[in-house]
Amino acid sequence: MGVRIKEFPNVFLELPSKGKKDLLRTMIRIRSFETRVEELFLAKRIPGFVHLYIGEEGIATGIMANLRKTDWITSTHRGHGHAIAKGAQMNRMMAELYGKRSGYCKGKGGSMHIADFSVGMLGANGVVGGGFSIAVGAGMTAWMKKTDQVAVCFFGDGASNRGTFHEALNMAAIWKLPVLFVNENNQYASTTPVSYGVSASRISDRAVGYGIDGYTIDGNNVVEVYNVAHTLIDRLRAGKGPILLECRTYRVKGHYVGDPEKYRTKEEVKKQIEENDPIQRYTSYLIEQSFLKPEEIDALWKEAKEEVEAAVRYAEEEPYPAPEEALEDLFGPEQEVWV
Amino acid sequence: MGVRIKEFPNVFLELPSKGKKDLLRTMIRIRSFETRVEELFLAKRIPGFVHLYIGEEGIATGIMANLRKTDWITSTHRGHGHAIAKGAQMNRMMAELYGKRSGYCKGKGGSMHIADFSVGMLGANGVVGGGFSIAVGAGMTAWMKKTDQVAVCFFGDGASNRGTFHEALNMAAIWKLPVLFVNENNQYASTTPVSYGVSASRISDRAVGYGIDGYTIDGNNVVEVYNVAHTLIDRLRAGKGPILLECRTYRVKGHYVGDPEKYRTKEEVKKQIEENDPIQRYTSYLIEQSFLKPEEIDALWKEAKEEVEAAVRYAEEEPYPAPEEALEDLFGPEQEVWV
Amino acid sequence: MSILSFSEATLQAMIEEMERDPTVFVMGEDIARQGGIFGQFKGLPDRFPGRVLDTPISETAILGSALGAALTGLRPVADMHFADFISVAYDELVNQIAKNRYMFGGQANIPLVVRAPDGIVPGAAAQHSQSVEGWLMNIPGLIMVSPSSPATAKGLLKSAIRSNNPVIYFEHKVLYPQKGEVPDKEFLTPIGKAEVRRAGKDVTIVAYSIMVQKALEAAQNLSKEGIEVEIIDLLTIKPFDLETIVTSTRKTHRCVIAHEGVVHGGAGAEIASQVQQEAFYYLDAPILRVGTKNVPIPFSPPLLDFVAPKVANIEQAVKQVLYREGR
Amino acid sequence: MSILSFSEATLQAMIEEMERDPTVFVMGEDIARQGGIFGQFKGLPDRFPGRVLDTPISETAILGSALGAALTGLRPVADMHFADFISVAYDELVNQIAKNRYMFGGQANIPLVVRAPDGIVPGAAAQHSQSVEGWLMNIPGLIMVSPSSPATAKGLLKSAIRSNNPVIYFEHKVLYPQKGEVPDKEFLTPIGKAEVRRAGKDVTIVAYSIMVQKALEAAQNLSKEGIEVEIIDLLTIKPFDLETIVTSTRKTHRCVIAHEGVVHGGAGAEIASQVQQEAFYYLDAPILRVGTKNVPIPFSPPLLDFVAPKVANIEQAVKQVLYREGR
Ligand SMILES: Cc1ncc(C[n+]2csc(CCOP(=O)(O)OP(=O)(O)O)c2C)c(N)n1
Ligand SMILES: Cc1ncc(C[n+]2csc(CCOP(=O)(O)OP(=O)(O)O)c2C)c(N)n1
Ligand SMILES: [Mg+2]
Ligand SMILES: [Mg+2]
Repeated sequence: MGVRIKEFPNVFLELPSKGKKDLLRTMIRIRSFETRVEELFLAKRIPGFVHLYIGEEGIATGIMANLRKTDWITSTHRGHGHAIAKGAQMNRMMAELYGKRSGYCKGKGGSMHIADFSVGMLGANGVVGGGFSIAVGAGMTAWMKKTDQVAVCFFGDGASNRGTFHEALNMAAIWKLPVLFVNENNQYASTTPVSYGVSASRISDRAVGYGIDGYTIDGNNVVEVYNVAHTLIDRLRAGKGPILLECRTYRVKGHYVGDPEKYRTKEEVKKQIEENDPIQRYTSYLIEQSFLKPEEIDALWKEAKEEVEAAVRYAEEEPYPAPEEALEDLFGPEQEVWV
Repeated sequence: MGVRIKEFPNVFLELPSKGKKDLLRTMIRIRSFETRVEELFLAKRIPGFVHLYIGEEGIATGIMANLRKTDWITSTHRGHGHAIAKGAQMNRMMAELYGKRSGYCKGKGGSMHIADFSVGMLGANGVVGGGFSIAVGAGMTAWMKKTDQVAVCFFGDGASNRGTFHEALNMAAIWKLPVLFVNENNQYASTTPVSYGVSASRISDRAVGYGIDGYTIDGNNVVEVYNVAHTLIDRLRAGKGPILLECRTYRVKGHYVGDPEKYRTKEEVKKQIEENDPIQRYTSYLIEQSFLKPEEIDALWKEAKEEVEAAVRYAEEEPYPAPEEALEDLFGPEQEVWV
Repeated sequence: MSILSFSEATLQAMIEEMERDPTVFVMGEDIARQGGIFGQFKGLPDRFPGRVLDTPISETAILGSALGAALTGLRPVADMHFADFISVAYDELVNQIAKNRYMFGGQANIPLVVRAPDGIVPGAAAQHSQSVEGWLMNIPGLIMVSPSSPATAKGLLKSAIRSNNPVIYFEHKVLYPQKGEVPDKEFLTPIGKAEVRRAGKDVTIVAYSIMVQKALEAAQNLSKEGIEVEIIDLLTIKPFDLETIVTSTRKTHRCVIAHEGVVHGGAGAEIASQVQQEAFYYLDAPILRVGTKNVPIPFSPPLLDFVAPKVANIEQAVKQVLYREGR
Repeated sequence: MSILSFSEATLQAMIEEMERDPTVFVMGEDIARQGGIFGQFKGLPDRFPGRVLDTPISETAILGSALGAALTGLRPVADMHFADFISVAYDELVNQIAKNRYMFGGQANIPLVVRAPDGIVPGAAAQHSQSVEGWLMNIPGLIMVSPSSPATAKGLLKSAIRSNNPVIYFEHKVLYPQKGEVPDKEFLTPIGKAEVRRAGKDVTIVAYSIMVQKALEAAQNLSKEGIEVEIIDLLTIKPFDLETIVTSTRKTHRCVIAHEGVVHGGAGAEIASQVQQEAFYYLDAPILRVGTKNVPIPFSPPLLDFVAPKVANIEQAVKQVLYREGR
């Protein structure tokens, strides 16, 4: 899958083995969190809409391993994975999904608006393509304050057809802002295949229109994502301007939990699960290369499960906000300008 | 000027000499109309904002010579030239600029909203980039009704940064709609040079993002515009899908009549007027090639001047709409559905 | 009479109008391959090949091309997926579609329908729960309708499609599966005309969409306390049927307006303003409005419950204008 | 006191605030190279290199990036060129900027100003003449202000920039060259507070922006006929100062609301609705609204004159609520 770019040979950078393990840990934590969220949603413990990132964990994980806490990301409606990889805590995330007061958004946002500004996760967004220009704005802050922070904008294949994509990439390009636009091409925008909705043969081709570099890589190979992001983010920090990175992946779950999925065959999905799961692929790699032992990997799954269960307990036990709290948080505190 | 595309050698198609003369006539008519409009505006006979097309006539003329009355165009705030070339009458145009009842829009639109739907001129637009998707819709009509009509969307270099550009081109591309997107790259968007505002080195490069063909040509060479448009519009009628055509030109007048023009030097403008005027260039060519005699050319100018003066007289004499007519034309007639 | 859900009723309307007029077509996101997120387009693409179009996520192109198609001889129905996303193509709606006919002196008609699923769904939060007619009340050139029953859902959609002018058709997401009686014979529900859903002498309630149903529920409760409200189902939000409202209010001397959208700057503001003007001498109490409190829609159930307008809020407002209870 | 034009007053405000706080910057189309189409940014780029940014014609990116910048530590001022083009970035404004703080539970403040030149300029027609506060009255989370004098132009802009919340600053295009007194000492005009511009006992006129001036002119004419109006300059349109309006209306027993935007669904609708509620027992006549008639702004002078609100319309409305003349 994916078109290999020669510039990025598929070699693993010399991370200490802890780094290698961390990549796997993050993917497993995301998967464990979401698998549980799916169950909880079906059990009606979680209200609203839930969009799962299962099968796409390689992207958030590989990118975020190259970011600092002070860097920023903008996310999509499918934001759990981005939040976890950027450093958000599962318990406060789960509390938010439950609509509890101690959730990241005090229960006001839910799954579709998960956010943890304290780690630079500037929010999931219910408007497809709503995040492009927010990331550009974060890039402007780094630019104007002359820091080496970067902003990463995650977006779907469907989102690449929004006009906001165009305006944001052009603006980032003319000012050479440190923004990495990471396309998560999971082959579908809800029911619509990318081959139908996106006129370009590769979404990364759209980079040409902004005079910037565009790459297409295998988003389910976390090694490749990590390596490419490493190089690209270094370029961003050096002030070389924005980059468009298309990561090919596949949405193995429905668009949202409950999706009847009439737009594709079960076989198509099955094949992807069996052959292209980013966690399985990375696990095999680590074992083949003897980087990790099967017991170590089992331990990661166990750890993650415990973390998730603790988060569920936390979310279950925490109180709901009081009804009148619905009227809070609309405006920030003012000092001198309000009467 | 402009980057030549090999595919379009600069040979004049075998038009009968009337066709050659018609191209010149159209350019002269546009120029004469606008030169007079400028005077009238400065003399405060015409209210509102006026954006002149002077120096860019080669584009509308060369394109429209390949269109039929049943084809459609969408225009910009700079629409006089498009209207004349598409077949609108000067007197009703002038009446509109004066705000008279017999103007094309009954005085409701003025210069910025000049339109003549009866010849397929679907309107100038005060919103930059407002016309892209309207042209796509016209293309949809041809597509769904299976006619060989085409739609041409004129737009500026500045407009190519609107998100509407992106959404419209993608939509036209996925459905292979017969829409020619004609970029009039006149080097400036109001005060902003194209080199600053547009990240792509050529606007036609943006075609890559939609998997369609893009070309950059010399818009001030009406021969080139005519020839290229001839080929491309044939392709559209054959159902080959949309095309992006960048025509390089230069806005020799201010952005609007009254523009202080602090963003460029007088020399820059002077050089363009002297060396790159589309009418002068075509006139020289016709004379050099002995296609037309100087007297014939003089006659065209004279004819055009008379037509313009007649239009001015018409506009001066026609009545204003009655005040209460301001409440008309909001809704079209209804038959059965309204109480 | 048949018993149909709102989805089925709108589907019937689409089928009838698409059969009647070959220039009618529909486009929007995710409507063809899966029949619409609420099943409201189920089977339509097979029935009308090439006339039910899935679009990219490109709302400006959807509404803008609908305008272009309308100007050149088609009758487009554009689906907005969620009314909340009207925001994304707001320019196409307010500066292009609404102004085109006027600005160009009536050169073309614009037979165009925008279908906009709106309203609160529990847990859908701030960007998927809005009723947005308040965004559009200030725009001359737009017509807005919203049904309250499967029958009006069908009749209004048919009228909207036959109208020669741009009509926004707001359909409440929660109502799609709800069933009700729909006449078997063909019918249109006229645009611009309200219907009195319940006669009463004490208070006039003006409502539309789901709030008509909540008002009817409130009416039953109130009736037990001896209060008889008259319920006006607006059906057309813009231009609304002032005459019917004023006639009723002059009779009851009291008026409560209920809609699901945010109260501040909502459609109710314009209605209240006109009613106080036209029924001033008849009013025995201020006109009250019931709607969502002045915040975005929150996610958490208790918060949502607090801000969303409920049957009890209508009852309370009715009592308030009757001075039955303190504020 | 100095005599300054509106442009100069806003320029002073920008200079003072940009000097005071290095995180303040401004971006928009055609503001740097030529100092803004109304000269309102003249000289600013030289004074603050790198902090006055010309943008491409990309309104969604302008407002969206302003939000991103505000969330990450800057205080952006985004210029919309013409208020009419708020339409183009409406989603960024209503679904992102307005909802961000609430939806994310107050994680960040959003110190962001949108400057929006609005109002009728003769001949500018349907897409360059609008006053669009009516598009935004229904959006919780936005603040809207509009000055009526050079002094309030300066004071309100400074307050808007210092505010920790999104403020839309509407500045009337016709007023830019108009001059008036501005205090030399630094000052802020508080947000949320109206000012009584003229005391009077007979009728309360609520107005803002250019209509304050028209109301003052009407007041002079009316005074000759023995009618003394009280004029309230709203300054903040949302949230407006209900208390000041109600206090005055309870005194005069009559209220006329004047704004330049279209009457139907305009800001006046919300104001009238709240005033009739809070001053019901004191009102001796219905509340009337003066504004643009219910059509887009036409180009031709006699048509424009017919639809635009004029001094005479205010006078007429005042007389009407005083029952001095038939309708
Ligand atoms: C502006 C807008 N239009 C439509 C929608 C409805 N919608 C939600 S998700 C989605 C598909 C998004 O596809 P893609 O960008 O590929 O992301 P993915 O879901 O595949 O991760 C759509 C159409 C929306 N939320 N916002
Ligand atoms: C959406 C929008 N933004 C801004 C403007 C203000 N404006 C009018 S013309 C113009 C420049 C247009 O440049 P370009 O597209 O290159 O066309 P040109 O004027 O050069 O023909 C601008 C910024 C507008 N009318 N519409
Ligand atoms: Mg996708
Ligand atoms: Mg230009």
